[in-house]
Amino acid sequence: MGLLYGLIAVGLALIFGLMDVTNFAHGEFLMIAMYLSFFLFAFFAIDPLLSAPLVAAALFIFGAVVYLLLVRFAMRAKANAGMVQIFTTFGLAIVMRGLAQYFFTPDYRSIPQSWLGGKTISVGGIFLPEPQLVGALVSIAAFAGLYFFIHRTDFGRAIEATREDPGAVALVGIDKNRVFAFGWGLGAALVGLAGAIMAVFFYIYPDVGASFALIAYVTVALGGFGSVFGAFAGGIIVGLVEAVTALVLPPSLKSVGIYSVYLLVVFIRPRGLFGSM
Amino acid sequence: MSALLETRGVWQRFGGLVANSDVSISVGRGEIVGLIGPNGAGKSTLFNLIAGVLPPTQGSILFDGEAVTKLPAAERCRRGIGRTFQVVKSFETMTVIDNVIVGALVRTTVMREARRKAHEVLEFTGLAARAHVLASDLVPAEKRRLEVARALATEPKLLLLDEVLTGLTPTEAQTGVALVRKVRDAGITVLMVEHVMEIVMPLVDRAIVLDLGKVLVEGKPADVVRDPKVIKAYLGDRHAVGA
Amino acid sequence: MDKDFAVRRRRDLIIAAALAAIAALTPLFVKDVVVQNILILTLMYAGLSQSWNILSGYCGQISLGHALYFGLGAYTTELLFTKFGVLPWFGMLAGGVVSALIAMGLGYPFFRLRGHYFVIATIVIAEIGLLLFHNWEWAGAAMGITIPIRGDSWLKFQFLRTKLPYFYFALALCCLAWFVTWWLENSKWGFWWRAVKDNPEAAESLGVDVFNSKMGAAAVSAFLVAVGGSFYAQFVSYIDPESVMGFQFSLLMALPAVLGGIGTLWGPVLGAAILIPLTELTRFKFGGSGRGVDLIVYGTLIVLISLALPRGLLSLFSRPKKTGAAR
Amino acid sequence: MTITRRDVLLGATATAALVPLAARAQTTEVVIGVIYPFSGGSAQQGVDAQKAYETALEVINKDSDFDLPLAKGEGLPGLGGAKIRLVFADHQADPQKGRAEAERLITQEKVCAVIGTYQSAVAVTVSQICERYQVPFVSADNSSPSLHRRGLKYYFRASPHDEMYSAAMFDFFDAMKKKGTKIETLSLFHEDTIFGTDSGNAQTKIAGERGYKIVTDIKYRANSPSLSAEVQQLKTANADVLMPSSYTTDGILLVKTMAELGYKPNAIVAQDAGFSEKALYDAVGDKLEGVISRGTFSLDLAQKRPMVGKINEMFKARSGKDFNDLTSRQFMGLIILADAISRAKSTDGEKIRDALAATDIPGEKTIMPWKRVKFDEMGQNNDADPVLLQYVGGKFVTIFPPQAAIAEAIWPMK
Repeated sequence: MGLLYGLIAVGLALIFGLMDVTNFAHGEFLMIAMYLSFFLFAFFAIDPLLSAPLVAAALFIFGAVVYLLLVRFAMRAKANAGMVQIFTTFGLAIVMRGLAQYFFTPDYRSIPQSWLGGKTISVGGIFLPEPQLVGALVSIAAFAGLYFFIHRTDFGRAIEATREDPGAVALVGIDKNRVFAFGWGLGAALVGLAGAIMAVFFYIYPDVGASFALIAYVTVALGGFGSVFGAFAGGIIVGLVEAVTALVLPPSLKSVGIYSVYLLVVFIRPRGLFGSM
Repeated sequence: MSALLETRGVWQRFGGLVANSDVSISVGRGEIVGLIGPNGAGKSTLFNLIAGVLPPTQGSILFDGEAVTKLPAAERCRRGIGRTFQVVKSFETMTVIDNVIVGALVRTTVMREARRKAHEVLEFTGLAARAHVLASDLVPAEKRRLEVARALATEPKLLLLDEVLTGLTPTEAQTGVALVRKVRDAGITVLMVEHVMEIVMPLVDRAIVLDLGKVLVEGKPADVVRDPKVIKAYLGDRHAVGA
Repeated sequence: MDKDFAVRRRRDLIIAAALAAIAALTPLFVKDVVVQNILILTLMYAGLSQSWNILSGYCGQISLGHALYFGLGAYTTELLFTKFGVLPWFGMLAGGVVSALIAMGLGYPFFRLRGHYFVIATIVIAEIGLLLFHNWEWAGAAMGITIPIRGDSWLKFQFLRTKLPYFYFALALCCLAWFVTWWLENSKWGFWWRAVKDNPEAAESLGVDVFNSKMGAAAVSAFLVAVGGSFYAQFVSYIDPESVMGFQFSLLMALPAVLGGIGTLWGPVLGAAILIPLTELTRFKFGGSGRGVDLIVYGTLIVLISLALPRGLLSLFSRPKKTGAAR
Repeated sequence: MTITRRDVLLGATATAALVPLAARAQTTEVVIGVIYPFSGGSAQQGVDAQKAYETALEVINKDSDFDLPLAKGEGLPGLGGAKIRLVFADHQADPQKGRAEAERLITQEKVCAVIGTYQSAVAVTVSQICERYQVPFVSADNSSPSLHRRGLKYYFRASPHDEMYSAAMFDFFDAMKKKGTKIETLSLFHEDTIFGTDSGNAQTKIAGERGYKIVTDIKYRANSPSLSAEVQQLKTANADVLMPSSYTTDGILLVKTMAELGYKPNAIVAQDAGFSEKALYDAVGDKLEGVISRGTFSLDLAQKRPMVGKINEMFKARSGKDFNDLTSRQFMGLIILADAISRAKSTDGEKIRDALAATDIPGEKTIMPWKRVKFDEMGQNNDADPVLLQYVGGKFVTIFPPQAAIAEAIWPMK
């Protein structure tokens, strides 16, 4: 579970860290991704595992479009830029929920049968659910890929550079909007990947994103904004903390454990564990 | 006459980097002192230590005969140290007069009094006509002046100016120089950091040159510019000459 | 120049008094309880948003966790009332004080945080509060507290037959929050807050006690919001954690100020006057459809307003003065 | 059916709000308010409820030959064949909004009764408003026992509450024990809402009285992103019976997580809610073969009472789903309410209340396996016998109580 939080959070971290933009619609991105893989399954019988790249690609386009149509303008705001971003993406989240309810109906959906669903590997008495296992593997792979991408390729460096100094980058001839649209796309694609995997073992309905949004935020902040590695580590920590608190406290309080760890971390390190910004 | 400001053996380390090592300077009452040196000489660090942005790793700072080494910036302001910032930090969403009122409120909590004081300072600094303009709408030179005005409103005994003259057109710089003189004539001691010697030398009574975190030379401006150590330090830093 | 300023402040006060007077008279014409209900909510959110605006708008510490204080106000009042028979009026005060103290207690660690870290910390702390109340058996846990109905009484601030007392209380709350803002705006605190928001470092250099400024703003803001929470509890006469401490309240306090104009005197009132009726009307009109149309309408409006008018709706009416601008 | 709405602002001219609606001389239309969540996390229940009410409306307003009150003939005979019109309102699971909507329905839409609300928390405020305006509130599908114990005059609930349900479960355990099945330990698993807390409390209480041992009692946060830790605890405890009180979302996640962690209890006896939802069985039905859920409705009844099947078909035509525990209660709630209005021969709140209080409908004239519908002084129908259903081969089979059962319980479940 922690690794999946990580994957969701990495997407968020990318958007967040890359452009210092708050995306309150992140949970809704996840919702869309889950619906996509549900419908691909329901109509074309494509297993979520196979459709994951498709979903990721679709979300990539979606993320880029959202940036170009909305966020670009929100970032241009001269006054209260932070608030404008918060409320633009928040409004977007509400609209997406409404649209999902309109088109998909509020019915709870779930993918009943899949290659992974419900299968379990037992290793020395410890049960490892396959979907989560595959999720973890995909997360690690995606993370490794992303890390490589950001630190080893020209385009990745362009993203980093754009974050640090948009003005200077423009001088070198890099189109800020293209880089940011790509960043949003990439962030959304990661969420798409997470959504596709989660569709296997989670239920799907228009409000599903809300369950994850805050956890994703906390995860990113825990790791430190702008740090892809931090988000990943944050995800693992959140997963662990959740499991541990559920043993110590009543399970209904398990989020309290996660939140407390967040507060503790930022009180000691106000920029998160790996934050640099 | 005891010095208004004195630093005694001040050290500042950032990790392995030593920004100031054993810096002891003093500024007398009513002086205009220039703190100069090439890039990375530790001017800004020393400046921040005096203003109270951070405490020195070692050594002590005396102001008006009392140790202020550990005091936070706000308290130093109350004791009479006013400052400006190298990178202008106006309160952008507030009007010019409101910016200055913030400063004036250190000495009074009566709004009417603070407002009157602010107007006075704006007259003094020549910003009166712009009183009701948003700080964000000022041109850079005006923003610099606003910073001085704001600091003056706190009724400082010592005014710390951080590169207020850098980057201005010659005319603007002349107005700035005149303002600094006027400030001193009002009985306020001035310690100004400047990167480019040409601007400050005619203005200051005394110059302190820092290099590599240490005091290199100290003395009358005319003597300082001729000092071979200073010339070497500046020439070693090629970018500085043309700046 | 000074005269201008005094004139403007007096004008604000006169307009406010006139608006309050008009508002106070509306119940003479508006007999419909549904409209009254909307008016009460509008006034309440205007007051809440105005209070939120003190910390987040003026002092620049964006809090999305004010539901915590709202809920604390509601719970303090009702726990004192149902468990100890303390009249809601005292409960209201107690709730305000408790919230202000907690706000200051939280301020110690919180105000070291900047930007998103601070915002998320505020969300998280409200969420923790919500979870704790959800699991606190003595405080009713998930069952909430049903306020026993003892008949109409000013003493118990409880009215079944009429909404007017609630209306006037909401109006008073809104006026109080406005007046406090108006008064503080031209005081040392008001100037300090704005300075802290714009540039804490510069503020510090001018002798502003940055930390205590934030604490002061947090305390005033939390106190007023808690009073609003007490009122809400009396008004709805039933509270459970979700319905007084949910995240939606934090947002509903922020939204009017943001839409109207954050950090301005009139923004929250204007924002609430537009947003709350709009929310209610879209729900009336489209809510029964079960297809989320109300959400689509509501969300779209938020997006459009925040994109088109980043300074808030207020910027439509008054442009910042640029007299004698040199460029 | 069309939903017409008056513009709220125009409504400002409405009559003095505090006077309850005077009976109108010539009534051709009777308006009833229906308050549900139509947006947000439980919007699905609202939409399903809407279909159930529309089905009931069809039965009432049109001529049909079911042996139900008001089915024959058009409209309400007591009011000269007046038709019922429903006005739907969205409370978004917020007690304050529920309250505001109830008030709006009563004062502006002039409804003469209100029915709702799915969430118990909202029923609290809605019933308070109804009490104040002296308009009857029929609590169609709320199961929290605290609701009817507040001494409200205008509150009515025809269906069982959680204590009745839980008692039925333990009756069933007792019966199974007599047959030699080992049932000693129980695991409770309930969400942290009113519903979950009430249910958990009722079960804890009865278990104590009857000597069952509760080995784990897990209260979890509704709509959690993960239930792995919780399921791990259930698995470790490995009680004879797992008793979940969960809504659909958490139900699906619970079952999926159990499968993933390899936890297979001997028996699951669920407190309805999510475990009577089609969505849950669509999602994870294959893992639930043999699950037992309490309920008040069973399609098996169609074998004895053919009209149950026919009405179910009507509902299915609208919603694409079979009646479940919630929708059947909603359907029945409106029938009972309409019957009372017809007998009251008036749309006056107080007269309808009196008529409701006098309700006595024999069980055969309902679509439920109840003995009869008769309210006690607190507005609760104590003769609404719950049933236990077992999910076998893709559908529910009634297994308890014996008089309603058509099959023996399969124990342990597969």
